[in-house]
Amino acid sequence: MTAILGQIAQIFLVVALAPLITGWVRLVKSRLNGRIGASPFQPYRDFYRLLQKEAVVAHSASWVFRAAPYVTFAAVWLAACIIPTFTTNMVLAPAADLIALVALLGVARFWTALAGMDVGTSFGGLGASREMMIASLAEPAMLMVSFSLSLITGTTSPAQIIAFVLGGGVGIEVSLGLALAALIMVAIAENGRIPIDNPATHLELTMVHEAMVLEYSGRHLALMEGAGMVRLTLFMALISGIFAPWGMAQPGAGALGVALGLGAFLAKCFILATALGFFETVIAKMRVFRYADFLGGALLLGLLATIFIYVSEAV
Amino acid sequence: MMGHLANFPGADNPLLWILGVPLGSAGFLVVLKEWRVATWVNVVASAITFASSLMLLDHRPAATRLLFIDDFNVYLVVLTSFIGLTTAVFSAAYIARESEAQRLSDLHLRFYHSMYQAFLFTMLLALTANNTGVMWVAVEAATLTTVLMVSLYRTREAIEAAWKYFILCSVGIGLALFGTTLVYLAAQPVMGDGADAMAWTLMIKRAHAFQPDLLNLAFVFVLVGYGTKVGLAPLHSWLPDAHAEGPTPISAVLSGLLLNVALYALLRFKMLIAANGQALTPGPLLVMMGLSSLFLAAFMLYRRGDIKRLFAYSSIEHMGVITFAFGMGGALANFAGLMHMTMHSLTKSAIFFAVGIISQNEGTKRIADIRGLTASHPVLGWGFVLAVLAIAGLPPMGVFMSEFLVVSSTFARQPLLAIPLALGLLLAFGALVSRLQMMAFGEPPKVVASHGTATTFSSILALTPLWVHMLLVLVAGLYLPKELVAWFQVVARLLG
Amino acid sequence: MLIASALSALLALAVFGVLAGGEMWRHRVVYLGCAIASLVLLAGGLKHLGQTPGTGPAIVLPIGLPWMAAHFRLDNLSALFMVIVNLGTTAASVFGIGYCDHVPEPRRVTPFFPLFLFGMNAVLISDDAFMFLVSWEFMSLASWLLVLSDHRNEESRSAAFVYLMMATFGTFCLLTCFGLMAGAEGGYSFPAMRLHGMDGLTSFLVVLLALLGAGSKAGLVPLHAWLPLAHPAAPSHVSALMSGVMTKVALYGLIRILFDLHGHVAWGWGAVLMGIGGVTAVLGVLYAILQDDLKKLLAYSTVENIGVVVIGLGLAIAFKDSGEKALAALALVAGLYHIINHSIFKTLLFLSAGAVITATGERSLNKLGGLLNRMPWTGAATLVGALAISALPPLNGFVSEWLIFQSLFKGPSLPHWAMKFGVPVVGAMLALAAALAASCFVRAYGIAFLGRPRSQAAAEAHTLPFSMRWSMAVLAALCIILGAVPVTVTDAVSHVVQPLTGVSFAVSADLGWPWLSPVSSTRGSYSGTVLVMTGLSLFVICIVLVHGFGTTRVRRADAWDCGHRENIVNAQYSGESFAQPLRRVFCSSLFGVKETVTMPDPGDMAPAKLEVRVIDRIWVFLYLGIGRVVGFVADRVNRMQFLTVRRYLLMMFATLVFMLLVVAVRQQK
Amino acid sequence: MADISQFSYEVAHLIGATVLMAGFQLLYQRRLFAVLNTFAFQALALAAAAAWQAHVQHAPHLYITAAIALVFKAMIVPFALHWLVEKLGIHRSVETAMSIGWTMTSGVALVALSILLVLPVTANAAALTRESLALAMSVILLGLLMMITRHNAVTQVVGFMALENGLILAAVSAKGMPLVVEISIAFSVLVAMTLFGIFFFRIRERFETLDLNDLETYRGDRQ
Repeated sequence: MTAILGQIAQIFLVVALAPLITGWVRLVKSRLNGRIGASPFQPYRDFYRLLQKEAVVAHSASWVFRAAPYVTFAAVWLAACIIPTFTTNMVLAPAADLIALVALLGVARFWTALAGMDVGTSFGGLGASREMMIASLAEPAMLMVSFSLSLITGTTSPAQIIAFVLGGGVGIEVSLGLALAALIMVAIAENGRIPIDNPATHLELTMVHEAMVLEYSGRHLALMEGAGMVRLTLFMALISGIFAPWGMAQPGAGALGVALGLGAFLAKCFILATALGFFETVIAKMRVFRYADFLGGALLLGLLATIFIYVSEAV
Repeated sequence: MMGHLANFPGADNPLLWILGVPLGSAGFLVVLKEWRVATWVNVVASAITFASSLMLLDHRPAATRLLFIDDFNVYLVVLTSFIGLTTAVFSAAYIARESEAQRLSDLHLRFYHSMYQAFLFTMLLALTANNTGVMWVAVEAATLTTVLMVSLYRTREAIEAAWKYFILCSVGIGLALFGTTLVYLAAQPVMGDGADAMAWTLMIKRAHAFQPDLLNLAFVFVLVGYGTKVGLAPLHSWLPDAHAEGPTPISAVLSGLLLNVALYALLRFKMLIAANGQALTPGPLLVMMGLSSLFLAAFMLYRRGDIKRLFAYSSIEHMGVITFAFGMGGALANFAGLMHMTMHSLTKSAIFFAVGIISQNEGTKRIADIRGLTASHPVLGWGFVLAVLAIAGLPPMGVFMSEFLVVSSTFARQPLLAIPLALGLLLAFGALVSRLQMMAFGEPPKVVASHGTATTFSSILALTPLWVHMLLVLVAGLYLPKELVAWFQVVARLLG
Repeated sequence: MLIASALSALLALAVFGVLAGGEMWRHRVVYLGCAIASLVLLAGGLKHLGQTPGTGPAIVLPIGLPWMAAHFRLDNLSALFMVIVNLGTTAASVFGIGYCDHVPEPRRVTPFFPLFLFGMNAVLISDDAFMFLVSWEFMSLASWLLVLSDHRNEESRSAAFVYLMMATFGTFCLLTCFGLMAGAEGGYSFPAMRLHGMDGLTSFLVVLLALLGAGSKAGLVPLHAWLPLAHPAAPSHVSALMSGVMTKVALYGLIRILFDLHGHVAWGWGAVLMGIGGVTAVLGVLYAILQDDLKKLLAYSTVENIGVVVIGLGLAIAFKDSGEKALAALALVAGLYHIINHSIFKTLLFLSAGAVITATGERSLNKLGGLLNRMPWTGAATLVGALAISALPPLNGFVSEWLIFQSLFKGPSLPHWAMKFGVPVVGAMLALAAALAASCFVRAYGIAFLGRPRSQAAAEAHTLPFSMRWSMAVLAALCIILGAVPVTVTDAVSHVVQPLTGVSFAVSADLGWPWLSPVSSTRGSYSGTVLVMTGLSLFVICIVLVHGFGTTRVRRADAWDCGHRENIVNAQYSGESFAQPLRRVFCSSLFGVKETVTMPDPGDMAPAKLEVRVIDRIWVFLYLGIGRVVGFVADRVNRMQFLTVRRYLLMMFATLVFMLLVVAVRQQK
Repeated sequence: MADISQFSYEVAHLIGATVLMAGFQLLYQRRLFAVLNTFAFQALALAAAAAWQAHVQHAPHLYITAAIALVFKAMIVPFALHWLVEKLGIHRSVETAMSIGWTMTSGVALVALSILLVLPVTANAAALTRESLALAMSVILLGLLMMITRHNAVTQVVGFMALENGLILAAVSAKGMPLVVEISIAFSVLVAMTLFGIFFFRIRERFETLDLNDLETYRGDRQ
């Protein structure tokens, strides 16, 4: 019963929290750039505004274009449901593991890319093409991270991994560090952050994700942007959950434990979002064809992480 | 000497009919002037011969010093007379169209029909002879009759081919005679003087006492001698040209019958060696020649521009495979060899039937000029496709079964020999299929050479033997009669 | 027996197909008959699958090798493949009812189609080596003729030639492989082979030859070259079968030999198989990304998927040899599941390619576009297929990839260091292939079905007969069902796996229906069923929330396109431009990709041209290389045709003297 | 075999050796007519060998063989070839493909090979047979050698006939070999001759020359 409640709370928590995190990142960046910046709650207002506007759809667009925002958002949301944020006691936790998580994000990307191509403009195709190229390296890197985590913890389920780490099963290992590095690189690519992509750009040379959603407006745009925000939250939950699971409520924890978990999660998100804002300010965006080096590096780090396990084991 | 006459079969003996009818009709056809009648006399005589050969299946006459029937030659006699019959039918259609095209004079045709029957006679005599000498005479006579038929068209190419054929085969047959003499010399101390020492049935029983060294020597000469006739590389040179330049029915019987008969002679000698037990095993020599034939033919196939030479080389290839199989020996490989002999005869003659019609229809033997047969002549074209696929060794046709047995049994025993075998087969397969695709598929030429005067009757007549053969090959690939299998197995044991 | 009568019906249909002549309705009847026969066979397979594991009834027919007759038997493995095969054939036959008058020469297709079905089914039920090979080659033969149906096209002919050569090469390999297992005495029946012991070298050769033989048919790199040539050349419903089904029959042969007849394959071969599988998967999908021809793209994607399956099989071998029976079973279940899935979505995609070709007459991606608006049925079904083949949840493709990943993740528990280090590498390759597959199908679907039409033909695409649409719809539904309720399938497959790995294993053992929980519940689990239900609810919630809080108004307008507002259709991304980043990243050295840009002179109004040339190095070096060697030798040998009689006599003389010398030498011993 | 004396062996060997010597001489000749004459001489020696065997073995049918050899091979064939050469105006010197010296050396090697092969194998066969066999095989191989070292068609035919002489020598030496063989040999030689005649006739008709190099310009299947 608590598992069901926990799950429902989780489902709505991620959606509710996501705009705030994005707003906070923006605020941090503005401040670091010397601007005052908008309130961290500005994204909520934007959503409301977008929802009120009519959606403009190109003549040449098919139903895929109109369905894509909903599918994308639902897929990211579903993925977010299975990453423990404040408790590992969730009814849906066994329904999907890290591999499925990667694939669910893949679903979102697939639809977004299709939507980008649907209108038949050159920008849409450009975005889709680049996005798929990035994904074709980021996904394997992510899977290699899952591989090394599964080797260390004996499971691919995020809830179980966290439980394992909390149980003190892991010390500080080289491969864990490598996996963390790879995961962060993947997270940057998946969320379209600098240096891979700039969420604020509309310059054709540099656009990736934005190019795909260029034609969207109104509620469609809201959903697409919302999906991006949820995805960011998801990755923060994942990184913090696996590598810093402290405070997370375990099955059997009382109301206090849950409250503690919630607080810990908010704190971790706050720290990560601040770090992200800082990081994005000090770094420059890459050229498109350097992505391969960056993500190939992530893939190799993931691979190294798996292999380093034997080193640790053998000694 | 005169005593041999007592060995001649009586009227109730099918052998009398089998040998007498072709011989008699050969004589009769020489004097028969009207070629249209002659074609039918030819068919009828062949039919009678075939019918009498079927009687052999029912009961076999006792062996005499001169003639005999056993498990080995019984099926070959039936096969020979059967292909003799189908080829005669095909020849009736073929000749009708040839003489419409005025390529042969009446005199030539008289000669042709007579020689056809004479050739059948020599083939059947060589198969049924219980005397190494008689067999040799028969094979030599077969050479002579076919030389005449190869040169029938009197073209420059035909005469050159016949000349080559004659010279090479005469030398070969001479060497075979020497081998025969050596075998007699080996047998004579054991069997005593005279015909006993040349009779297969008697020799095989006491072969273990023969001089092994002499048998070794004899086998080399027999192998080179009869091997020339079989067309084993590098003794094969006469074969492609002789096949290519003669009338197509003759190509069919050359490939379908003559090669078999020469191989039969070779195998009889191998049986003696196997029965002797102390002689050097001829296996390695046979395997070597088999492989060389296979590879030579396989590569040659890639550069052939003439459709009849193409299939002549394919005959060399298959003779190579068969020789290889017998060289490997053992129950499976020998069985496969015998099976392959049969299937190759039926299929290759069918192919030549098709080739004959094709070259008459298109007015050319050049592969490059033949296109889209399945589109322009569906019945002929698909028959041709089927036949070539069968000879290339695709199931469910019979050749596949024998290739399956040869390759798989060889691989289990001598992997190093099976690899070249499989490679050679694959090479040859590639060449045949690429040519087949060229000829049978694609856009047919717009203007088909005008042979449109041929009646529907004669075209049906020409196609029937092709399809009958293919039907047999198809059935045999899946089902062999028990008797045939039993014979094959007995012979396979004897071959060692 | 139902199965036997269905098979004979297929043969009869072939005869009827020959006699069909020019009347289209007769052709349709043949296809209808094929569909019914396939359904019967499908039912037969399913019925047997439902039974407990064990050997099915044997049938002996007095044909084939005379002294041992032909043995046929339906065991669990063949029943599973019979289901796989006949799912595809049923769909293709139904598709054929409507499609048969769109092929170039129906009379060259209809008679061979039932024969092809017959051949594939016969391979599955053969219980001796001879019948197996006869059926195997018969299947090749029938499909060769089908490839040749468009025989007036030079490309089809050369494709058919390469195909038949490769098929025969494979047959020879299998033939020698069976020969080794049968031994010199010729124990060609499968039960005899299972008992026949093998020494080390024989065992090595058997596996090698099986791999070459079945691998050449399945399309493992570097034996894949025929596949993208031949599959597209055939009429689409045949391509669907060749790609979706026939390659599975090849894998059946591989599984039959490696897991059943041989039975004790060393783990090293598992490693080799995994390596080949990984390379095949990555190369296959990279090739696919570079293709412009829709059917070629699909054919290369088949190569990729075969690679994925082979990774699973290799892993199963390694586990089995190391005594990890349950994990072997898991890997094998994963492989088999992927086989099932691929047969469904690849058939679907080829059928839809056929539909596109029928509707537009074009198969080049750059001539298509916007088809989803013109062909909503086909477009929707293809979308499902594309999602499934990209291994996206909750569709079936994901389930099998998930299972393969799960078993791969257990790979490092193998005791061999080669495997400990190799498995992660293979895992990376598999992951890469999966991700690239998604790119590949975004590209294919996006360009063909979305955007604006790139040619008149695409703009005027017409609708299709209902039989074609229905066959695609059913396959698409299967993709969804097999993804949503995977446990039902894995349980059935584990019956099949049990005799092969010697352990009774259910993937769902730990958590029960509908959870896939290999090994244990804490190992990581997946439930398509739960995921679908949750996903759907979230989708609905999403719609309700959005529409509840906001407006539902929609306005149609011109595309914004950053304000460019130009209406040039060709300014859309094309196949080449979409592939450009991937081409640059992955392919430039691997495939010798050459891009040449021709810029017009200043002032010249001519458009700039970009030419992309892709070289298949394997084709150039291996296949053309062999061709050149053969040609060279043939030229040399050919000189022997033009000698004088004297030289021929010399050859004879030399042979004689040589043999006499041999005898002389051997006598001295 | 008690009645076969040492003397009869020696005579048989002597005659056999003469046939072989003639075979060598054939290789040595440079002029066409000399070749024909030598061939006639070889046939004569063969006739003598056959007659001697008939006497020794008490096999009267061998006299027929001897007669055939004498009349047909030693007389008719050489004359006929003589006539042909004159009639057709064939170049009268022998064109060799291999120098005479090498040919002779190879010939000697072949004889050595024959002896090597035959002598051990017939150790317990009749001595008469044994040595004749070695001689016969040598003659056969020399005939073949001649065929492959000469360009001219006439010399090739002579080489072939020499080869047949060797065959007959072997056949007559085989004790008690039935008549069938002799008849067949005679028969085949006869037919061979007619065939050759026909060929010569046609070849003359079409190619104007008997040099085989000209004959084989076509050689089939040039592409």
